[in-house]
Amino acid sequence: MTEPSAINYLTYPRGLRSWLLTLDHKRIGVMYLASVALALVLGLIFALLMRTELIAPGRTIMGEDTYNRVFTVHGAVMIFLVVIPVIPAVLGNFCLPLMLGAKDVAFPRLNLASLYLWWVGALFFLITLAFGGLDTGWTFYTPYSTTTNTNVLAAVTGVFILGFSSIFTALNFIVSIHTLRPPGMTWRRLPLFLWGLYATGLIQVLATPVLGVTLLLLAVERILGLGIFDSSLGGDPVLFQHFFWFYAHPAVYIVILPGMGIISEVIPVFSRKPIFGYRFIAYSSVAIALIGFLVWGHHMFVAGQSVLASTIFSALTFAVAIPSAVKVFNWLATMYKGSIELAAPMVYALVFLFLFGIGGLTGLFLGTLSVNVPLHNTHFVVAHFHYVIVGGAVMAMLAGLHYWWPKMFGRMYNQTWARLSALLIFVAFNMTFFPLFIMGGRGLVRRYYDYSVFLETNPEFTFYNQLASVGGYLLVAGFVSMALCLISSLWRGRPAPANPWGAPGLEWQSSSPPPPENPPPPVQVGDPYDFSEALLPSGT
Amino acid sequence: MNDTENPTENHSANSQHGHSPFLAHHFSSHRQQYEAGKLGMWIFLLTEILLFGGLFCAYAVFRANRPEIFLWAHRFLDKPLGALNTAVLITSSLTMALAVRSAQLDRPRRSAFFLVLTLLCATAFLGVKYVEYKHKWEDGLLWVRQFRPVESAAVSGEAGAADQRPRHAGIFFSIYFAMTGLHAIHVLAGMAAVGWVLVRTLRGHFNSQYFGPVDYVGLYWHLVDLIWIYLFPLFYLIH
Amino acid sequence: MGCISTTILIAAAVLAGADLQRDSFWLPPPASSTAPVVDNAFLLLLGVSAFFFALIVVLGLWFVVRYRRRPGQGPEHSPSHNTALELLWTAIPLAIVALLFYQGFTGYMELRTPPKQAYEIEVVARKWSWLFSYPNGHKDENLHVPVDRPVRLVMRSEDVIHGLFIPAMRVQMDIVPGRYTRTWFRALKPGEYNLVCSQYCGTKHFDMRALVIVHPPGEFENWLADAARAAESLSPVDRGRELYRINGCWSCHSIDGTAGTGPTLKGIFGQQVQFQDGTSAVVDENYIRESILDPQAKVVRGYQPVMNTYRGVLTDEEISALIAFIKSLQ
Amino acid sequence: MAHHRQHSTQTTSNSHEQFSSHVVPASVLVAVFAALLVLTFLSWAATWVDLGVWNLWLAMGIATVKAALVALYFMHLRYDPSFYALVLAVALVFVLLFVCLALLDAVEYYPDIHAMTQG
Repeated sequence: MTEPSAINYLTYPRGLRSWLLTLDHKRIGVMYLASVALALVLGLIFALLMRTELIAPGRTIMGEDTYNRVFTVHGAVMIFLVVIPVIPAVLGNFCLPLMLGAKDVAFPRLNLASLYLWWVGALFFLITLAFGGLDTGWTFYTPYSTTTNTNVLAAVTGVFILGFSSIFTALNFIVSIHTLRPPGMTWRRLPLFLWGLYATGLIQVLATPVLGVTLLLLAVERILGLGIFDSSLGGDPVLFQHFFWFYAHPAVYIVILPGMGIISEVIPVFSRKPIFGYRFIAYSSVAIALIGFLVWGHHMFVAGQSVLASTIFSALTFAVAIPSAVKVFNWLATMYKGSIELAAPMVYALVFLFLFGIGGLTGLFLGTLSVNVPLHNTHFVVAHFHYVIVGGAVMAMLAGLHYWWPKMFGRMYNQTWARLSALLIFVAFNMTFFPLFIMGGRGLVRRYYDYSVFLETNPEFTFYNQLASVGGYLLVAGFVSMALCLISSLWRGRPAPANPWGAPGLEWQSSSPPPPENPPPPVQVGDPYDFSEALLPSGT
Repeated sequence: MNDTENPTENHSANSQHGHSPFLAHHFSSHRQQYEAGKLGMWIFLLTEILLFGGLFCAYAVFRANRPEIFLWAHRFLDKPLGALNTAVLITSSLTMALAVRSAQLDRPRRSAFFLVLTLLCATAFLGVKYVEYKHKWEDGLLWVRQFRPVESAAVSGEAGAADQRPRHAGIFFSIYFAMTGLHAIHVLAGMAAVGWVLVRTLRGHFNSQYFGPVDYVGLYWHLVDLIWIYLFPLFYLIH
Repeated sequence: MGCISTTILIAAAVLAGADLQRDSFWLPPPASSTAPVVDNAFLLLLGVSAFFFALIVVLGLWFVVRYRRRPGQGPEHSPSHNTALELLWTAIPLAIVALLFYQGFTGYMELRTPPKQAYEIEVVARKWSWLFSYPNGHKDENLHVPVDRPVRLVMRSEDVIHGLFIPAMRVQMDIVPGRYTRTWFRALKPGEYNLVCSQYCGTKHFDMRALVIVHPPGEFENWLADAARAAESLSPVDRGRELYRINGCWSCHSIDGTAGTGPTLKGIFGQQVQFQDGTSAVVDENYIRESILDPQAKVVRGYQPVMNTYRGVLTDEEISALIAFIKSLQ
Repeated sequence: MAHHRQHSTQTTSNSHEQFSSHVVPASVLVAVFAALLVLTFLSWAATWVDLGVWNLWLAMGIATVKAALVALYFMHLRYDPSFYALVLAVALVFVLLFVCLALLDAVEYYPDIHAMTQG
């Protein structure tokens, strides 16, 4: 096994300047990885503070105003800085042109601008933290957000800028997939990860502008008293919720669709079998993206939304559950009669399958009109969306990161260590969030600094919270272990061959790491799920 | 559909222009670059439509629930000035389209002339807007928190307008300022973009093979016009 | 597979029909007439979810073990798609979710449609307390209801969005400023239940709690009459103390000297206080009256201008009683 | 960024292709302009007659005809690949869905707001 080729995109050209001014999608992806990882650390710190406060009833380490800021910042950082950009901006940027057989994305400068805007947005979050904090919850509901004296303006500016960052990435991906496909790369041969990114891009360009205008109106409301969302001036706070969720529900699909795309890449490769029902998986991504726009009202069943609208939204919510369910069956059918290797990416894919299964199924509870009534705004909701976002999207991200890591950095990581980290994450995650389902069902309201009120009827809540807090510490330990495993591979890892997993995708045809300039596409692009050529890894 | 075409198919390569400095390395042809840019612009326009869509939604909700506010308040808007501005913006759209046409036909000087005309129309539009905003300011016809109409604001011949003023009438002006204000910001951004392609036109960057930026800015400019085409009847022509 | 899921559905339905008065693991003991509607749907969902989750886990793990990679042995041949199968596993979930939707819809209609002859109680929510007004004019900080009689709540908020949530009754509805929202329930058993705020509303969101006190048959009317009479016969100081309690002044202003969101009322009368703008004044009758009616006019240094006006909420006579009460706190 | 200047053979051969874009005749542009001005006047004139609710729909109808003219001719959609028109249509459909669903709900719950502003 040879050392990674001396001239690759990481080593050439040299110097900080060449990184900061790069137009190379691979470098932008790597810089996004580092940036999002830092934001994740910030979000996890706030998560740990929150879990520590809840380890006992009453005051533990902070006052109630501090707690309100902590859960708000945790939510805002995790949603806007971490999970929305993580898969498209990191793995999408790195992989899309390589998988497509293109030299770069369609607009490389716009791509770099997207990263810079992310940094500026993150800076505004830091400004928010330093000057006044934020205590509105990540949902910014009016009139609380227009009357609180925390720094809503800085936070809103940050989110507004991050919206541009998100739109730029999405616009780039959509245009690249449309116009940069080499001969033979037909829509039917597009890898499913790219289908996922395409569907995600559609949501990002359609939904993010509405978030933009919502935040603009909120900001102007605070500065000038525009009154559109302020009932004392003749406005309508429920209208704000319509505006907000028109973005924020599709945003869940921004998070999960590219994750489903990754799973659709990983499962075939480690089962050595073509994906089962390619067409269904591809088209259902787009279907989820579009129908996903019509279900936002299920966040408002008890918010003062009319019965008529709630009924329509509930029916549409159930409709969007179907394509997700069928995808799960298709993944299982891909494994059936395969030749399954439990490498770390596949372990994460299984973790995804189990956790996302729970996340998806509990979504049915919340989409059911009558059952939603006592579950809304409780820890049941908190548990549900963590199962979807962490158990779904973040686990898919980790599957993808472990899958493409050798390509990105030219090193193999320690498989045993990586698999044990995955196992720890799986166990700790369930320990943290499953008790929340039980407490939520029994009435524990979310965003509660202190649960003493419930202890009279539910003395077991203290134990559940302790379980969740210890689980939270273990979960962070799992993330740290996972990260150490990957990072240590950069120095100690075995050099990666071009195609360590024996995958048929185009991205595996270049050396690991790829050269600065992407290799030209092959004369004839083949089926991305064709395992007939016995592409077993040469050196493993 | 252009996307099913094969963009890199070999065309007869008779090199009379040599390699253009404006063909980015990752595109294989001017056509591919042009089409990528154009699709990118259209998707950007889509985001603009959704951005304004939020405000149209607010308009629809308040107009449906509080029609009396709109009936009462629209009389304070100046119909002739609104119509004049509509005409000015339509004219600017025409000159923009002609500028694109001239660029496509390798006539940079004429293209620059039309771009200058477009800028002049845009300035005129903002000038009229300024006059309108100034009147509103003086009459206290502002967004709801600052809504303090002065007595003389009652339209002549519509005596008693102040007495019949519906509750929260200022919400009309909130929406009016939000929508026309956001539109005016887009006019300003459009002027900057037109100015940018004007400079590049004068530097001789564009020709029949490479005129994408003029075309894209043109599309943006027409969208700004298109939104105004709806704003005019929605605010000025309420009956 | 179709027949398996049908079996599970039937089993879940049987389970759902079981005695729901018991304390179940997942939900608090039901205490209202509509609770079983919710709980049945919940248990049905639980059955369906458990089945599908088990299916995913069992198949996933079984395939991983059964088809694990063995040296020199590739994957077995199997089709890469099967339209009939894919349609089948689209149709089955579709049928199931259609059933779930219907179940949820009928239940929701029941939860949202109060019976015509319901007893009406007005609810006011504000940071961070509740006020319940009864038809005879009596106001209370707890929700007293008669057992076995539908009670309709007509709710409004004085500041931000709050949420009225009674877990045991399976009742939850947001209270949005600028409009009324409504909900209803019929309590089945006398006793005390938690009523909490479910929509995040700031500092004391977690502490915005009231009790639902369900009175045994016939006792509610007596309680109401007594409570109203008692309020009338109080001395000004006691009347002020009562108003202090039911209007939720206590959630920000203590009477024991500890500082809260607002200054304590203990010993404040006659004191010199510093304001945010640097001026100062002695707390007298006029200042207290102004602070209740126009709280933002003079804010004591070190506190945020977050109090709402009580103009239109408290009468002149009530404000005088409050002043008398504050005077007494020396 | 020296490597950015390098080109594969395939790229070099293709970059010299000529591509001809469709040019809209000036007469068409001027005719569309004239039509837009006439329609603007028409929509103003329509406010002189009382058509009840139809005034609004007439104004919207005229605006839509004007918008269509701008999109088809000034924005080239008539001559371009239909995919761009699809992008525009998708944008409009989603705005419409947003407006309609939010409106449907707001009109439904409005009586609860009305009851309070009156009371």
